[in-house]
Amino acid sequence: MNTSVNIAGVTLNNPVMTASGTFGSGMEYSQFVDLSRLGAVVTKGVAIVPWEGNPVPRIAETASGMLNAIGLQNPGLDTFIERDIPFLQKYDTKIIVNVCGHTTKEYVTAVERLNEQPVDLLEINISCPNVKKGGITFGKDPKAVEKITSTLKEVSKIPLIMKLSPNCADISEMAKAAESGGADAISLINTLTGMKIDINKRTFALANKTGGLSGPAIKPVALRMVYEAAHSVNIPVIGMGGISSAEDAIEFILAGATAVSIGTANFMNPNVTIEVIEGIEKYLKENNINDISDIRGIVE
Amino acid sequence: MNTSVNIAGVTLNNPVMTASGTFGSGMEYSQFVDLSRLGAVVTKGVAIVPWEGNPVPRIAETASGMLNAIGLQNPGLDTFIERDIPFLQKYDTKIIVNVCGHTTKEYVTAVERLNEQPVDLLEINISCPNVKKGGITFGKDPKAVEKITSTLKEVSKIPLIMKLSPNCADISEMAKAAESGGADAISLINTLTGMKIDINKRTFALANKTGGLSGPAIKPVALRMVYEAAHSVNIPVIGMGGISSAEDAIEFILAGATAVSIGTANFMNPNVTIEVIEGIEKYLKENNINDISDIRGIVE
Amino acid sequence: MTEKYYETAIIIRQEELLPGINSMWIKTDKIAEVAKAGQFLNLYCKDKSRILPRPISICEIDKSDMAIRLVYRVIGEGTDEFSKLHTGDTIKVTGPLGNGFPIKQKHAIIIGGGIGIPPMLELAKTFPGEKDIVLGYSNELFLDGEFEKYGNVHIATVSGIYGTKGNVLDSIKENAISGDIIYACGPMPMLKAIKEYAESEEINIQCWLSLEERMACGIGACLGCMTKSKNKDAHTQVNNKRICTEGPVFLSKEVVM
Amino acid sequence: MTEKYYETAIIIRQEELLPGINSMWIKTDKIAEVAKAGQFLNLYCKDKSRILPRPISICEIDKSDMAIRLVYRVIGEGTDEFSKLHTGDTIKVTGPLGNGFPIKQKHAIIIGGGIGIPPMLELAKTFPGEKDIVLGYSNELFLDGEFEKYGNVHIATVSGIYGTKGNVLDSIKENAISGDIIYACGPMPMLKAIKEYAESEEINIQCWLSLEERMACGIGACLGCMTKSKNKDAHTQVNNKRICTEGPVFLSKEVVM
Ligand SMILES: Cc1cc2nc3c(=O)[nH]c(=O)nc-3n(C[C@H](O)[C@H](O)[C@H](O)COP(=O)(O)OP(=O)(O)OC[C@H]3O[C@@H](n4cnc5c(N)ncnc54)[C@H](O)[C@@H]3O)c2cc1C
Ligand SMILES: Cc1cc2nc3c(=O)[nH]c(=O)nc-3n(C[C@H](O)[C@H](O)[C@H](O)COP(=O)(O)OP(=O)(O)OC[C@H]3O[C@@H](n4cnc5c(N)ncnc54)[C@H](O)[C@@H]3O)c2cc1C
Ligand SMILES: Cc1cc2nc3c(=O)[nH]c(=O)nc-3n(C[C@H](O)[C@H](O)[C@H](O)COP(=O)(O)O)c2cc1C
Ligand SMILES: Cc1cc2nc3c(=O)[nH]c(=O)nc-3n(C[C@H](O)[C@H](O)[C@H](O)COP(=O)(O)O)c2cc1C
Ligand code: FES
Ligand code: FES
Repeated sequence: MNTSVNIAGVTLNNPVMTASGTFGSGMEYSQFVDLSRLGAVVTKGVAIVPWEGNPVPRIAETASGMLNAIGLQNPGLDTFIERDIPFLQKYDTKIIVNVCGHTTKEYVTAVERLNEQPVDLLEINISCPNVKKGGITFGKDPKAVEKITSTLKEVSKIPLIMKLSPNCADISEMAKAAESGGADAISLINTLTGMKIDINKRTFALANKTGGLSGPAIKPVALRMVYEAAHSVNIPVIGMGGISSAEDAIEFILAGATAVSIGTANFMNPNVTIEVIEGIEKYLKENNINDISDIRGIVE
Repeated sequence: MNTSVNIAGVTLNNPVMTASGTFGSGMEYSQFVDLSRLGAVVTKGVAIVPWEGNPVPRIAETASGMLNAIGLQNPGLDTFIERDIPFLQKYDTKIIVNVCGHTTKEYVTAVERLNEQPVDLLEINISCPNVKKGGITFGKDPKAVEKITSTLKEVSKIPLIMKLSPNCADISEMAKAAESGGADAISLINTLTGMKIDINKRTFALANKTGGLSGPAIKPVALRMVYEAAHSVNIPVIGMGGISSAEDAIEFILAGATAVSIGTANFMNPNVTIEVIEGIEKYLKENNINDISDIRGIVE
Repeated sequence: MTEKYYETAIIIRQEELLPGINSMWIKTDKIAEVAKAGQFLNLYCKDKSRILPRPISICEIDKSDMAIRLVYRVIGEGTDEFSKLHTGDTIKVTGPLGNGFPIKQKHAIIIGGGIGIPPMLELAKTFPGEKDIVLGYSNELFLDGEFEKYGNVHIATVSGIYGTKGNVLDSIKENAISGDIIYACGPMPMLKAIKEYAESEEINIQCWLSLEERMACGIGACLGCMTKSKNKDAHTQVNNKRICTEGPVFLSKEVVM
Repeated sequence: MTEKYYETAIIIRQEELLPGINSMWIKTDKIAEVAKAGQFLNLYCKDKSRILPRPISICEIDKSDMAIRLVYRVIGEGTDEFSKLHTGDTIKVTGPLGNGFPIKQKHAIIIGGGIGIPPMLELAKTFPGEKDIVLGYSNELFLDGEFEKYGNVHIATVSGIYGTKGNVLDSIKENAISGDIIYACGPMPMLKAIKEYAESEEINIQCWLSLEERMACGIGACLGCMTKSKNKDAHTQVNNKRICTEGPVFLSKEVVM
C-alpha cells in the first residue's frame, strides 16, 4: 500500500501534515507525537524579525470551532533558523516553513534567507485575517495573489505553496491566480473571519475584535473550496479546515486534495495526526486501494 | 420595558423573527409556537410559479451545523396568496414575504403581485447558493446588488429588505450597494456554501453536490458580517446565522442588529423562538435596560 | 393534522435485541395518547454538535402507560448516544409525526425488512383483519417472536439460515401468501420490488409503503424530505411530497421511486 | 520540560464543596507521578461542540494512589459537563502542564483568592518551610479547614462574615503577617494588588503569581495565552511569555499586568 504523495517534487511519506500556527515548530507536540511519522511539519508563520502579535484574549471557543487572533506573533527568522530548523532536521519528516510579512519586500527577504536553509517547501501565508498590514491584504484579490506569487517565485529556490483565504467571493479565481503566478502548489483554507461578543461584559471576546474561525465548524466550507480549487488548477492542492479524523481527511482527498493539514484538532486531541494517518491506512486496506492517489479527486 | 423595534416604518412587537425557509409559512410551527408572540414571520421564498427544487438528499448534518440544498422549492405565488397569507393574517404578527426569482423580470412580477397583498415587508433573496440561475447570481457583486435593488424599489409599494450572501469578499460593500439602491433594510447572512462527502459511498452527501451551511457553526461569521454591515449603512440590519438562544440573539443586537431571525435552531428546538423572546426580556430586566434600542450596536 | 408535542420523555428501559439493535421504551407526557402505527418521533441528541433530530419509527404504543417503544439500529453518533441512555434518563422528543398506516378491514400482508421491521409491530398488533406477516433479515433475527401472536409469521433471510433463503418476495412466493392489501417498510430496493409486485397485473393490490429520507424539521416546514409523486401535490404544487408530513406512508401508486 | 501525558483518567469521586464549587478526584495513569503544586491539567469535554480543553489547576496529588484532585467552579458548559461525572466515569486529560511553584526554604505567605484557592492546597501541603496561609472569599468558605493542618490560616471575606472584612491584603495587614516569599493565585485585581504590595519598597519580597489566560493548546504551541513580560522572552523573542509553558507561575517582577 502506497500512501506517499508528491508535492512539487518533494515526496511525503503520507499526506498528513500539520496546519501552520497550531503545532508550533513541532517541539511541543513532539512530546505526544513521533514527528517522523508525519508527512510534513508546517511551522508557525515566521517573519524576518520578531512580531509581538495581538493583545490578549486571543482565543475564544465557538460551536464546534474556535476563534484565534494571535496576530502572527513569531520569534523572527534568526531564532527560527537557529533553533527550530535544526530541531526539525532530527526527524524523518519534511519541513515546510510558513512565511508571513507586512510588505512584498519582507516576504522577499524572508524567502531569500530561507533559500539557504534545509527546508523542503515554503508555504506563503497571504491570508491571515488577524493582522492589519500584510497577510490578507495580499490575498483578497486575484491580481494581488498572482503578483506576489510571481515576485516570490522569481527569488525562491524552494518550491512555493501559496496559502489562500476563504474570505473571498470565488476561490477558483484565487487558485488560478496563484497557479498563473507560478505557484507549485496551493493550500487552503485559512480561517474565516469571525467574531464573538461577551454579552455580560458587553465587549468583544477577543481583544482584536475579530478572529479567525477554525475547527470542525468550518469543514463543509473548506471541503467545498478545496473541491472547487482542485477542479480549477493543475497544481497540487493541500486541503485543510476542520479535519479532526481520518474520515474528514479522506473527504478532502476524495474531493481532490493531494495532502491535508490538521490544525485545530491538535488542540482537541494531541494524538490526532497519528490517528488520522492510521485511519487513512485502514480505509485504504479495507477498500483494497493500493495507492492513495487512486482515490484522489474521484468524487466529482 | 420596550422590546419593539421599527423597520422601515413597520413596528414589530419584538425583534425576533423566523428565518426564511426554516419555518414554512408558519402553519407547521403554529402547533408549537403562538405565532402572535413573534415579531414577524418570514415565509419560505416564493416565486411567481411553483418550483420543483433539487433532487434528494437535500439535507446533511455537519458539526454544529447543517447543509441544505432545497433549491427554493415553492408552491408559487397563486397558492401562497390564497393559502398562506390568509393563514398568517389570523395572527398578531408582521408578515414578511421572502421573494425569489430566476430573472429580474420574475422578481419584478412577484413584487408587483405582492404589492396588492396585506404583507408588511418583502425580503428579496438574492443570495441563495442552491439554484443555478437567479439567487446568488444577483448577489455576488455590488453593482448587481445595487441594480436589482433599485429596479425593485421602483415597482414596490412595500418596503424592501435585501437579503445578502456571505459568500463574498467584503460584506460592507454589498450592504452599501443595497443601501444606495434604495433598500429599506438589509438582512444577513444567508448560508455559506459548503459540501459533505460520504466516504463509504464515495459520493456527495447532497444530490446537488454543494449546499448552504447554517446553524451554530456559522454564528461567528454571521456576527462579524452583521457588525461590519451595521457599521457601513444607516438602514436597519436584520441579523441571522446560527442563533439558537437569547444570548446569541443579544450578541447580534449588541453588534448592531435591529432585529434577528432564527432559522436552523427551529429544527433543534421547535420552541426556540419563544425561548429567545423570553430570554431577551429577562436580560433587559436583569440589566435594567428599558428599551432594547439602548443596547443596539453598543459593542463597538 | 394530529396534535404534535415537544416533550421531555423518560427512559423506562433499554435493551439490546442483537448487537447494534436496541429496543427502548420511553414514557411520554401526551405523545403516546395520540400516536398510531406508522408514525415516528424526532429524537434530539444531547451532544450539541449534532443539531438535527433523529427520526425513529414507533414500534409499539402502550397507551395505558403513556409509553412508546422504539427499536433502532446503532449506526452513527446519534443512535450511539441514544443507546447509552439508562432507565430514568431523559430525552427530548417531538411527535407523533407523519401520517401512519391507514387501517382497512382486509386481509393484510405486512412486510418488514431489516430495520424496517420495528414499525410493523404496532401495525400487526392493532390491525383488525386477517394478516400474514413477512419479515426479511440479512442473517440474525430480532422481534420475530413478538410478531407471532398477531398473525402468521414468514421469515426470509439472505443467508438462508432461517426461513426462506432470499428476500421477502421470495418468501411470499414460496409460501403462496396472498391478501388484499400490502403494508411495507424496509430498504429502498425492497420497497421498489414490492411496489412493482403489488402493482403488477397479476397481483394488483393496494400497497402502502413507508419511506425514509434525510430530514431537518420533521414537521413539513423545511421541504427537505421529498419523494417524487405521480401527481401534483396539493401542498407543494409540484410533483413532490413531504415524506415527514404527507408520509412516511404512501400508496405505492402515488409515488415515483 | 517535564513529561506530559494524554490519558483517559477515571473519576474516583466527586462532591460539591459549595453550590457550584466541585471537588473531583481522578485516577491517572502517569500524570500524578510527575505532577507538582502549581501545575494544571487540560480536561477535554465529551460534548463535541466544545472543542477546546479546559485548564484546571491541580489542587492535591496523591502519588501513592496515582490520583489528582481538581477543585473547580461550575461556570459554563464545560465545567457543568465535568460536574456530572460520577465515580467510574472517564475523562480525557493532558498533564501535568505548566511550571508549578518553585519551592524555596523560607517563610512563605501563601495567598489564595476565590477559585484561586485550590492550587494553593498542594503547595501548602508540600512546602517545607514555615507558612502563613491567607484565603480570601467573597462570602462562603470552602477548603479552609483542609489548609489548617499545614499552617496558620487567615481568612478574609468581602462580606465580613468570616475573618477580616475585606480582601487578602487587609488580612495580611490586620494580622501583621510577614514572610520572605509570597505565592499567590486568584483574580487579576487581587494579583495586581499583591504584586504592588510585594514589590513596594517597605515590603520588597520575592513574589510568585499564578496567572490565567484563554488557552487553546495548553502546551506552548499556539501562542494564545500570553502575558506581557518585562524582558524579552527567550522563546518568543518579544516581551510576551506563554502562560501555559513559562507559567502559569511567574515571578511578579518579570510580568507586566
Ligand atoms: C421516518 C423515518 C423513520 C425511521 N425509523 C427508524 C427506526 O425505527 N429504526 C431505525 O433504526 N432507524 C430508523 N430511521 C433511520 C434513522 O433515522 C437513522 O438511522 C438515524 O437518524 C441515524 O442517526 P445517527 O446519528 O446514528 O447516524 P448518522 O449517520 O451519524 O446521522 C447523521 C445525520 O443523517 C441522518 N440520517 C442518517 N441515516 C438516516 C436515515 N436512514 N434516514 C434518515 N436520516 C438519516 C441523521 O438523522 C442525522 O441527521 C428512520 C428514518 C426515517 C426518516
Ligand atoms: C492555568 C489555569 C488554571 C485554572 N485552574 C482552575 C481551577 O483550578 N479551578 C477552576 O474552577 N477554574 C480554573 N481555571 C479556569 C477554568 O479554566 C475555566 O473556568 C473553565 O475553562 C471554564 O470552562 P467552561 O466551559 O465551564 O466555561 P465557558 O465560559 O463556557 O468556557 C468557554 C471557553 O472559555 C474558556 N474559559 C472560560 N473561562 C476561563 C478562564 N477563567 N480561564 C481560562 N479559560 C477560560 C474555556 O476553557 C472554554 O474554552 C483555570 C484556568 C487556567 C488558565
Ligand atoms: C491558533 C492558530 C494559529 C494560526 N496561525 C497561522 C499562521 O501562522 N499561518 C497560517 O498560514 N495559518 C495559521 N492558522 C490557520 C491554520 O493553519 C489553518 O489554515 C486553519 O486553522 C484551518 O484549519 P483547522 O480548522 O484544521 O485549524 C492558524 C490557526 C490557528 C487556530
Ligand atoms: C432548510 C433551509 C431553507 C432555506 N430557505 C431559504 C429561502 O427560501 N430563502 C432565503 O432567503 N433563505 C433561506 N434559507 C436561509 C435562512 O433563511 C438563513 O439565512 C440561514 O439559514 C442562516 O440562519 P440560521 O443559521 O439561523 O439557519 C434557508 C435555510 C435553511 C436551513
Ligand atoms: S423534514 Fe422538513 S419538510 Fe420534511
Ligand atoms: S495555550 Fe497554546 S501557547 Fe499557551
